[in-house]
Amino acid sequence: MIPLSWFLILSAALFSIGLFGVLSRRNAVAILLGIELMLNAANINLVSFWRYGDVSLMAGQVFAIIVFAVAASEVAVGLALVISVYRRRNTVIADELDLLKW
Amino acid sequence: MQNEWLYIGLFFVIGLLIPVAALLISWIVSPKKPNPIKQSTYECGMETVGENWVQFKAQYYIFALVFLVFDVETVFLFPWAVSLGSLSLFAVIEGIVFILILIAGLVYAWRKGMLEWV
Amino acid sequence: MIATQIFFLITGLVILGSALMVVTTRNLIHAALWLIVTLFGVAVLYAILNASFLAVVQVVVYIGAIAILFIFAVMLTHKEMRDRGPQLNNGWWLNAIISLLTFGGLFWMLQSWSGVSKTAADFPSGFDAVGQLGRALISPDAFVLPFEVASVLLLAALVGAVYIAFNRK
Amino acid sequence: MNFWFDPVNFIAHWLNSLLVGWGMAEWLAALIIQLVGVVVLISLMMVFDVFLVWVERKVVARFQDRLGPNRVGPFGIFQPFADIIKLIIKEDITPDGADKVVYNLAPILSLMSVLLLWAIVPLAPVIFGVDLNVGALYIVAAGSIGTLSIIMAAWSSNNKYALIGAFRQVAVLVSFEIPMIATMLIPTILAGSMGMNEIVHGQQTVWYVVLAPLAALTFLIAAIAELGRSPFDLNEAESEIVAGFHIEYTGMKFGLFYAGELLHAFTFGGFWAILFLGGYHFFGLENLGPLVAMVILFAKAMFGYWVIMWVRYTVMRIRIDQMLAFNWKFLTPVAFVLLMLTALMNTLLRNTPSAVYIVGMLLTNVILGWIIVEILRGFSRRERQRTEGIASVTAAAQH
Repeated sequence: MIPLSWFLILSAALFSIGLFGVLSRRNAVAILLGIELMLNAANINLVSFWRYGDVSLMAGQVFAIIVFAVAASEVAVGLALVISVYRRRNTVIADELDLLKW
Repeated sequence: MQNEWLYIGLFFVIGLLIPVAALLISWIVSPKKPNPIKQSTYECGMETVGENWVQFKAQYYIFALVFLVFDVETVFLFPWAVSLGSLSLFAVIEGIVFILILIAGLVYAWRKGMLEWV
Repeated sequence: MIATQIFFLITGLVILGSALMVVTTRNLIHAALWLIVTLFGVAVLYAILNASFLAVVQVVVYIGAIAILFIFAVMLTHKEMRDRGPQLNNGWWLNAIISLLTFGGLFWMLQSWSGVSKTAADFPSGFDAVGQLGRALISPDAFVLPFEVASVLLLAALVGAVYIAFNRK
Repeated sequence: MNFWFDPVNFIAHWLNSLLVGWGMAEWLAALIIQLVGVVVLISLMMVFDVFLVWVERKVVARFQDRLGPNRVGPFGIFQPFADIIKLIIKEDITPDGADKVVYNLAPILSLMSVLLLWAIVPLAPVIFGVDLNVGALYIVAAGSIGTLSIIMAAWSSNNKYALIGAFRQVAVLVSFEIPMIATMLIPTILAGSMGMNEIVHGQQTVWYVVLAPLAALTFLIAAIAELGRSPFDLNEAESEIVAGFHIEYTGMKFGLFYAGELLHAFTFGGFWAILFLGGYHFFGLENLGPLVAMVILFAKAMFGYWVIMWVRYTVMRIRIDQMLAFNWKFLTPVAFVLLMLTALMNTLLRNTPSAVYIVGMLLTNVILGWIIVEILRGFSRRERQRTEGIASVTAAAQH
C-alpha cells in the first residue's frame, strides 16, 4: 500500500506550484487558476487524512465537499470580478489594476 | 472498491483506444492533398474577416455561473438523497430548507432580469 | 502492492507536470486545459483513496463546471487568440524561490511528524461511504450547520457574482 | 455454474482456469478477463452504433413519408457500412490556424464520454460492467467530459461559427444539466442508492414511472436537450451557424462526433429505461435468463430512442432565449419542487402499505401536474392576449 507521506508530499508540491502561479502570473484569470491548484492540494490532504485515519469519521470527506463549495463560490465571484473589470478598464493584467493604490 | 475503479480505468483506456484506432485507419487510408483553399476556414465560401475571437455576450457567463452554483448544490443533495430512507422527517426538512435557500438565489436572478436573453 | 505504487507515481507525475504547465504556459486556454488534466489526475487520486463519491464529484464540479467557467471567462476577456507580452512577473524567479522554500518547509515539517508513514487500514465490511456521508451531513450532532451554511455561501456567491457581472452600463 | 443463468461468470471462470492452467499469475489472469469484458462490451456498443445509423435514417424517412436507405442489402441494412467506408477514405482536412493536438483530441473525447457510460449499465441481473455506488453522478461526470470536448473542438478549429455554436451548445448543456440531475435524485431517493443496479432492483414490483411520472417526463426533456437534438438543436442551426462546433471536421473525425451523438441518444434512452421504466424488469419475464433480460433492456432503450427521434422529427427548433427561459424559469423550478415533494411524501408514506404508498405518490404527481398545467395555461393566455393586443394595434395602424 501507499504510505500517507506520498500523498502529503504530492499535495505539498501541488500547493507550491499553485503558489508560484498565484505569485507570478500577470493575468488575473491565471491567478485564479493557481488558486484552484492550491485548493486541490488542500483537498488531497483532507481526503488522505480521512482514508488513513478512522474511515467512519466522515469529517475529511465533509470538509472536502465544503472546499468544493468554497472553490465554486470563489471562482464564480472571482471570474465575475475579472469580467466586470475587463468591461470597465479593458484589461485583465493584475498589475495594471492600480486604481486603489493611492 | 479498488476493483470497480480498475474496471472503469480499463473502460477509459479502451474507450480512448477505439476512436484512436478509427482515426489511425482513416489516416492511413485517406488521401492527403492539402492546398491553401481547402485548408482555409469554412464560411460557406466567403473570405474570413477578422479574428475568430469574436466578442461574446456576457449572458453566456451568467448562465454558466448559475449552473455552477446549482451543480455544487446537487452534489450536496446526493448523499442526502441516498441516506433519506433511514432518516427522520427532520432531515427531510433540512434538505428542503437547503433547496429553498438556493431557489431564493434563482428567484433573485429572475427578479433582477438576469435570466433574460437581452 | 507494487502495482498501486507505480500507478500512484504515474498519476502524481501527471498531476505535477500538468500543474507546472498551468502556471507556465503562455496560452490561457491551454492553461485551462492543462488545469483539467491536473483536476482529472486528482480525481484519480481520490479513486485510489477509495473516495468514489469525491472522485466523481471532482469531475462533475471541477471539470464540468469550474473549468467550463474558466474557459468562458478567458474567451470573454480576450481580444485576440495569441497571448502577447510576458505572462509572468518580472520577479518570477523570486517567486520560484519562495515556492521552493514553501515546499521545502512543508517537506521538512512532514519529515519530523511521526504519523507520516502510516498505511491505510482496510474498510470495515459493508461500509457505505455515501450513506455515511449523507447521515453525517444531516445529523444535528455532526455537520448539519456546515451543510446549511454551505447553502447560504452558495446563495451569497450566486447573488454577488451575478450582481457584479451583470451591471448594465 | 450454468451458462444460461450466469453467462458472464461462466465464461470468466472458464477463462480463468484456462489462463491459470497456462501458468499465468492469478492477478494477471483477472486483469485479462476484465480487459476481455471491457473490449467485448465496447465492441458490442460500436457494432450497435453502426446499426443505429441505419435505424435513425430509416425512422426519419418513415416520419417524413420517405423510404430511406433501400439500395445496399435488404432494406438498406448495409448502408451504414457504405457510410463508414466513405468516411474512412475521405480526405481529412485540418484547417489553417487549428490547434492540432486539441483538434484531434476533441472527437476522441466526444465518443469516449459516451462509451464510458456503458461501464455502469446493468444489462441483466448478472451482466453488468461495474456496480458503482455513485452511478447517477457518474453519468453527469461522463457528460461533462462530452461538454468539454465540444468547447475543445470549437476553439481548436479556429472558426467563429464553430465557437458561436459551441457557446450556445454549452450554455444549453449546462443549463439542462440542472433539471436532469434534480430528476436523477428522485430515483435515488426512491431506491435509497445512486447505484444503477440498486435502482433497477428497486423497481421489481413497481416501475418508478408510476411513482414519479413527472420526473420521468422532466428527465426525458432534459435528456433531449442534453443530446442537442431537435427541438433543442440550435448548436447545429444550419441556416445560422452552418453546423455548430463540428463545422471544420471532415472524414472520420466528423464520423466520431456523429457516432457519439447517435450512441448518446440511444444511451440516454437506456438510462431513461433504467431510471424510470424498470430497467430489465418486464413482469417477471427477466427471470427466464440474463440474455432475455438484456433483450428487454435493449428493447426499452430502443423505445426511449424512438421517443427521442419522434420528438426530434415532429417539433421545430426553439430559439436560444426561449430555450434557456424554458429551462431556468420552468423546468428547473418544477424539478426542484418535484424533488422536495417526492422527498417529503416518500418519508411520510414509507411506513404505509404499498398500495397506499403507490397511490399517494401517484396522486401527488397528478395534483402537481394539474397545478403546473393551470399555471402554464394562465401564462399562455396572458401571452396570447399580449401578442393579440399588439397584432390588433398594428392591424389598426395599417387600416
